[in-house]
Amino acid sequence: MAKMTMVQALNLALQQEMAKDDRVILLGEDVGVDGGVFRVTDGLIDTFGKNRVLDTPLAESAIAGMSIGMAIYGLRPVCEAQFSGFSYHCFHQLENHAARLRWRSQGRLSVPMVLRAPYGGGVRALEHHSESREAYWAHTPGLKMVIPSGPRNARALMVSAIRDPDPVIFYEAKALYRAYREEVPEEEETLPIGQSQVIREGKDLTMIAYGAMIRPTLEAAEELRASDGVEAEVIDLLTISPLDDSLMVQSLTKTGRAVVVHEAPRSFGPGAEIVSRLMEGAFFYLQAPIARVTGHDLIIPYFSREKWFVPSVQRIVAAARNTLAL
Amino acid sequence: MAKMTMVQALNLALQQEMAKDDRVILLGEDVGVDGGVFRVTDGLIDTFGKNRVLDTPLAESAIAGMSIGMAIYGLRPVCEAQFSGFSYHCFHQLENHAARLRWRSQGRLSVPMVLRAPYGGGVRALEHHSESREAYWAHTPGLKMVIPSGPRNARALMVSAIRDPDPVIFYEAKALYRAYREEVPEEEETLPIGQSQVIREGKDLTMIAYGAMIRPTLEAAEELRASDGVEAEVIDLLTISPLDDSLMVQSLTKTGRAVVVHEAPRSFGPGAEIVSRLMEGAFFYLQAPIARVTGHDLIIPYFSREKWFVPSVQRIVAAARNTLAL
Amino acid sequence: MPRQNLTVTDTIEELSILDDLGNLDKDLEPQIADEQLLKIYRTMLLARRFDERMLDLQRQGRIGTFPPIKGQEAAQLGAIVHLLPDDWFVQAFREVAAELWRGRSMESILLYFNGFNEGAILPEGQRDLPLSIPVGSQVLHAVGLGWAANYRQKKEVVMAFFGDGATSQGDFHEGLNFAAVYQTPTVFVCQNNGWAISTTVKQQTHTPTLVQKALAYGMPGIRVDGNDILAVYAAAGEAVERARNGGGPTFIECVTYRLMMHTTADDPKRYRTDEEVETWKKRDPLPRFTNYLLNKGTATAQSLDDLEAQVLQEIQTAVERAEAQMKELSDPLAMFDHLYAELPPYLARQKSDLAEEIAANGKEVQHG
Amino acid sequence: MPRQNLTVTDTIEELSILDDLGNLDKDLEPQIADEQLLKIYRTMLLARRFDERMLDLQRQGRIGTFPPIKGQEAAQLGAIVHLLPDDWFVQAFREVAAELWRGRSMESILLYFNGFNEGAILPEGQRDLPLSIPVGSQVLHAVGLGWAANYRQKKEVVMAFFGDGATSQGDFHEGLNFAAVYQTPTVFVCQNNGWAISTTVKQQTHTPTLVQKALAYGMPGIRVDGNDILAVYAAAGEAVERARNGGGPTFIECVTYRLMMHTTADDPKRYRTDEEVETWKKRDPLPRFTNYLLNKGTATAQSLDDLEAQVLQEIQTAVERAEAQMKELSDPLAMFDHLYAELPPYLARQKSDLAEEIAANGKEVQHG
Ligand SMILES: Cc1ncc(C[n+]2csc(CCOP(=O)(O)OP(=O)(O)O)c2C)c(N)n1
Ligand SMILES: Cc1ncc(C[n+]2csc(CCOP(=O)(O)OP(=O)(O)O)c2C)c(N)n1
Ligand SMILES: [Mg+2]
Ligand SMILES: [Mg+2]
Repeated sequence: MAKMTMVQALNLALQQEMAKDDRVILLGEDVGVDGGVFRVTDGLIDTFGKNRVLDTPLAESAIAGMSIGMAIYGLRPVCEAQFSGFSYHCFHQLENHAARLRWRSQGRLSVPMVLRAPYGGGVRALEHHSESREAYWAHTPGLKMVIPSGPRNARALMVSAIRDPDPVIFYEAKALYRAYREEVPEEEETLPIGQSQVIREGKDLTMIAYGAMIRPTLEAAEELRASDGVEAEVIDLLTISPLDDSLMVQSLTKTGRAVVVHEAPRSFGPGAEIVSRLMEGAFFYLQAPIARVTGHDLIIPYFSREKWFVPSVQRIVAAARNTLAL
Repeated sequence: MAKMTMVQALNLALQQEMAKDDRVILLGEDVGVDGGVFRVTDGLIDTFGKNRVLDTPLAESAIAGMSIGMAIYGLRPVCEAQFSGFSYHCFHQLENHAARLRWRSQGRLSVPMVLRAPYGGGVRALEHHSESREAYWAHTPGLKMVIPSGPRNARALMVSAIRDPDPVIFYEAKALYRAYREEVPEEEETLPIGQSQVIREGKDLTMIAYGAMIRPTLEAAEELRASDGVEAEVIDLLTISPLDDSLMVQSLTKTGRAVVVHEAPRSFGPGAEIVSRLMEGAFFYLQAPIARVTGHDLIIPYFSREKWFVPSVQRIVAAARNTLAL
Repeated sequence: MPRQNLTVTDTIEELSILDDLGNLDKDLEPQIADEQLLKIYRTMLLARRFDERMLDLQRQGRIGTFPPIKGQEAAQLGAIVHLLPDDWFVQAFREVAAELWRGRSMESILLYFNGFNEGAILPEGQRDLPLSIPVGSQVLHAVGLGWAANYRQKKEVVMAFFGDGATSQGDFHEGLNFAAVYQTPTVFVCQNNGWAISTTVKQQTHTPTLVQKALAYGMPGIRVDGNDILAVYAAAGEAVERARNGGGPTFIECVTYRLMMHTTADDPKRYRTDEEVETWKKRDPLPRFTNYLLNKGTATAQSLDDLEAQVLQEIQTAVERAEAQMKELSDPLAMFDHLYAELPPYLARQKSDLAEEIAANGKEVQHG
Repeated sequence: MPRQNLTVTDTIEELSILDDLGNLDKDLEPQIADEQLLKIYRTMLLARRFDERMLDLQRQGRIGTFPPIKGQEAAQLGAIVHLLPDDWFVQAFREVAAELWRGRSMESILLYFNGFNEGAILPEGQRDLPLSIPVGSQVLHAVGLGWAANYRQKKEVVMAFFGDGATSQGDFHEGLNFAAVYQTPTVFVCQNNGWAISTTVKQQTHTPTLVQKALAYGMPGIRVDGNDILAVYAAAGEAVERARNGGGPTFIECVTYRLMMHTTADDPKRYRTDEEVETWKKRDPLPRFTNYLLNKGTATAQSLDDLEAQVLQEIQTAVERAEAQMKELSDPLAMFDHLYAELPPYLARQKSDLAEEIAANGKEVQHG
């Protein structure tokens, strides 16, 4: 197994799926010759040619809308919004069409496409380049919303997303692109979309996070063990929608206390749904209010202040202690 | 006081504000000569002329983007998306610009615009004409999201929205447009944006709803009194964002039980945020899990099946009894 | 340079063959076999009568809102008849004549407009997309389909329909630009029917024609009398051939007119005069086509009467079948089918909750 | 009709006055007062040196990512200098030369690109919009501003800048269409710098020019050598006059070149050759302008040396001031200011939570 960054792991997934399946087509702004502004598609145009990797004109609605047409035809387009902050330009194409066509045609037609987009803070980027608004997609019936948390699951989930029969919005945390390397097997690996994972076992507290928030959450869990002797169970959602609430509810029946962590603004954010599912699934086990550790209900500030917007290890630990009445 | 439908009440609000303030400009598809497809702007082009009421070309992004420019200049544009299902075409203009400009310019510039859109089911409409996706806007910091529940508060909130210094998304329930008439005073009336109202007092159960869901919720409350002797308190949100959680939390500390009702799909919907605020604000008073009575996590079906998607009095009563362990 | 006018290389054209006074330009007359002519005529007549019948049904509350096509039959049929079974038909929402030609059943159309999702089901393998109500949005799907056909090296053509109003949408611009950049085999058929609900074309754009917008994409364009079945046929035939032979996309502006309301929920008296409608009635494509066939000897008064009777009978049968079907289609739980290939657990829970609700309340629920 | 070519009424032109070999077309030379010429030149030089300095600062990690403008100064200044204080300047994100002309301070530019919201604050009452990073989106704001100016019967002009890539966006299309329909006093300045990050103009559109897109809107268009300050000046002058006198919008395509990387995060070697860059360096607008002034006798080698020294000193002072300011601007709570005119209760709670967090952790927090 080779040690890879998330960028390399995603590149591997794309490269292998393209080699295996000539229905897989990449398209987007600068995904070809430039290899994508983060190099996720690096080298793929050399391997597969201009007919498999399209450097499109600058128009997100067309990129998504054209992908819908390709998918209807029977191809497997993987298109890119250069940053999630520019994916709203094609929101109507996804909501009005991609999310609905299977249902509208009662199964005759389908839209097996993937929309990739880098999201979140942590790379000192310009405005509109650091948002985390996965809830927009998660609240849209007919779409699937996936966010990996590291190189290995990013690779496996990307393969699954490409093979998924329905449209998948695939957010990639910029903060993780090159943050660390992880063993990624050369041989094929997939992960089921719609299933979360327990990535740390514990009996005292349930911590739920995803994407770039997994690392600070795990660090917070370590800190809680070290300084408070608390054993926190950590759940990585991996798929935001369809949301898998089974593991989190199970865990809560054991721990009675939970903290939900995300980078998105709090109000009407993903954490609210998680809180509601937990309350619906395990109300009588709850020993304390479920804490939401999130970005503020603000536009993410320019990068000099960003670290005070994105949840920090300290913010998570403080919320956990509060929940544990420590 | 004249008895008016919501359509007439909204028309009155627009007419009076336009007469009072020449900064108020209406624009949208068919809002002029046709008076809007629901007649909300009926007659205004005759009163105020083509220069105050613009029948625009068919392009929502331009309607919103042009409104942003007008608002920056110092006007008070009130633009329309003919149906909320087509407002996604301008989502990027609202999120990228309208929601941010005051903050970006640190108060130098602002975007006092209103985006009106009919939403929700109940009028046997075609596809894309019956959605209820207010959560998209409510999750967007910098925007305000308002949904009136009747002729009188629709009129008052529209006046407040037009005068509001920040961008307001104003959803109008098609199901209420002509559902009933209500006394609406000729003289000016406003309602503060960001404040909910207790519209029915009770000690046993807190019911939270807004827009078209207020009527079935009130009927359910009556039914609960009649058949179960339950006194339900009903809160009308009126503003979805910024969400006023004070009254609902207060009420819950009294009742210990709550039901949240909306037409939008459940997952990642407005109800999730309300549940979370209640749990954060009154956890130790909770005697039962908070129930969410909502649309299903589906695209709203074509109208022959619509009544089984939108929450009914029966669905609300059943959920309430469940919450009350009756 | 230093200062000179720029001349644009692409040319745009205008075409009319059979004018509203019945004058025929023999040199331009396309050669169409009698059989095909009659098949086209039959579909035009069927579409016309079906449209009229749907209006009655809607007024009687037997179906919901729908957009009448009366007056636009030639613009649709002159173009669609060039498609082969493996070609793709991408519609807006006012293409019933084209849909009937492609073989969509009147039953399914009635189901659709009476609020049954089953009405959107297409025959297996049929290369048509369902209605696209969001104006202009379908243009992009046609480009994607065309790109895919090229990628598969199939000689398939994609025909996309949209209205004059759609040309103002960003998706129209992005779509035509992509089509030209990728030289997709896409024929863009704009039904310029004079109105976008209450909005005139003059309010829609500052240009005297819509076809000249093709110049912004380096795409050939042609503007035809959309009520002249022969002109539409000739222009669309060329465009389809060009597309099929690797010549890329074409923009066709069909100048026609919506003789009825925008939809049955609309009242045109609010925004246009009867005079305008009357003048356009004189340009009605159906009698024009009728006279052409009679003059040509392809049809006789008698044969047309028989045809009329057949068509009405067909419609009557379809209405009866559709109304019978609707009675069978009441199961609300069907709304949970086909959102995803597989039903996720939380949706399965919602489905069983609804099943309980139905069991508890039967067919009766109130919404206040 | 019956079949004929359609001729489009609007004309589009090409213009060049001072070519890259220094040849001047005397007949077309705009008459610009020496004082104004020197002011323009000074701004061009300042913009050039400031751009170079920002690149150093970025490489030293003293500011964040920014988009260099080198090579595009003439395209910006030739146009912007026609605006009066009450006119509106609507920028994209690569218009530092135009911004400096409008009086934005280098300090605020440095603050902005080093991640301080304070860097987006404009002088009170200044009729400029801040950067607009979402490509093409600002075009619509310029139309709304122009409409409002007409509504108020002010003779104000709005100038909107955008790039070649922006012409593919739906917002560009919708914006130019609305501008033409409402005849807004908007001048659309397209800086065609040959590239949209790694994408060429050929990949962006199938048309040989961008200016011909004006024909889709019934708008006059002119294509100028964007590295020729005199040509841009002349074309923009006419457009601004037309707009100011009720003549409506104009589309100007300035053919220029981005000599540096797209942003400091970009590596142009991945997608373009040094040869291409070298040929364009020969067309650099700055030396062209310099020689013009020297030939004209408006400047001397000596006066230009003095100017160079002044400009460098100004930049040095600005950098020092900005870096001092940044030290003062550390308060994270400022992020809660100005989201709404009033801070809603739940945001006030979040603000005090953050205040506690800061108190508890000082400047140190980890993000794993
Ligand atoms: C994106 C979008 N905006 C608004 C509407 C509402 N609407 C339905 S049809 C229509 C007018 C369409 O005009 P045109 O494109 O000329 O087609 P026609 O109705 O004349 O066939 C409008 C505004 C819509 N369906 N989609
Ligand atoms: C809507 C949107 N999509 C993508 C991007 C990412 N992006 C920033 S600049 C750029 C290229 C812009 O090219 P052009 O319009 O020619 O302007 P230039 O950079 O050449 O000045 C892209 C794709 C963006 N900022 N906005
Ligand atoms: Mg039309
Ligand atoms: Mg460029």
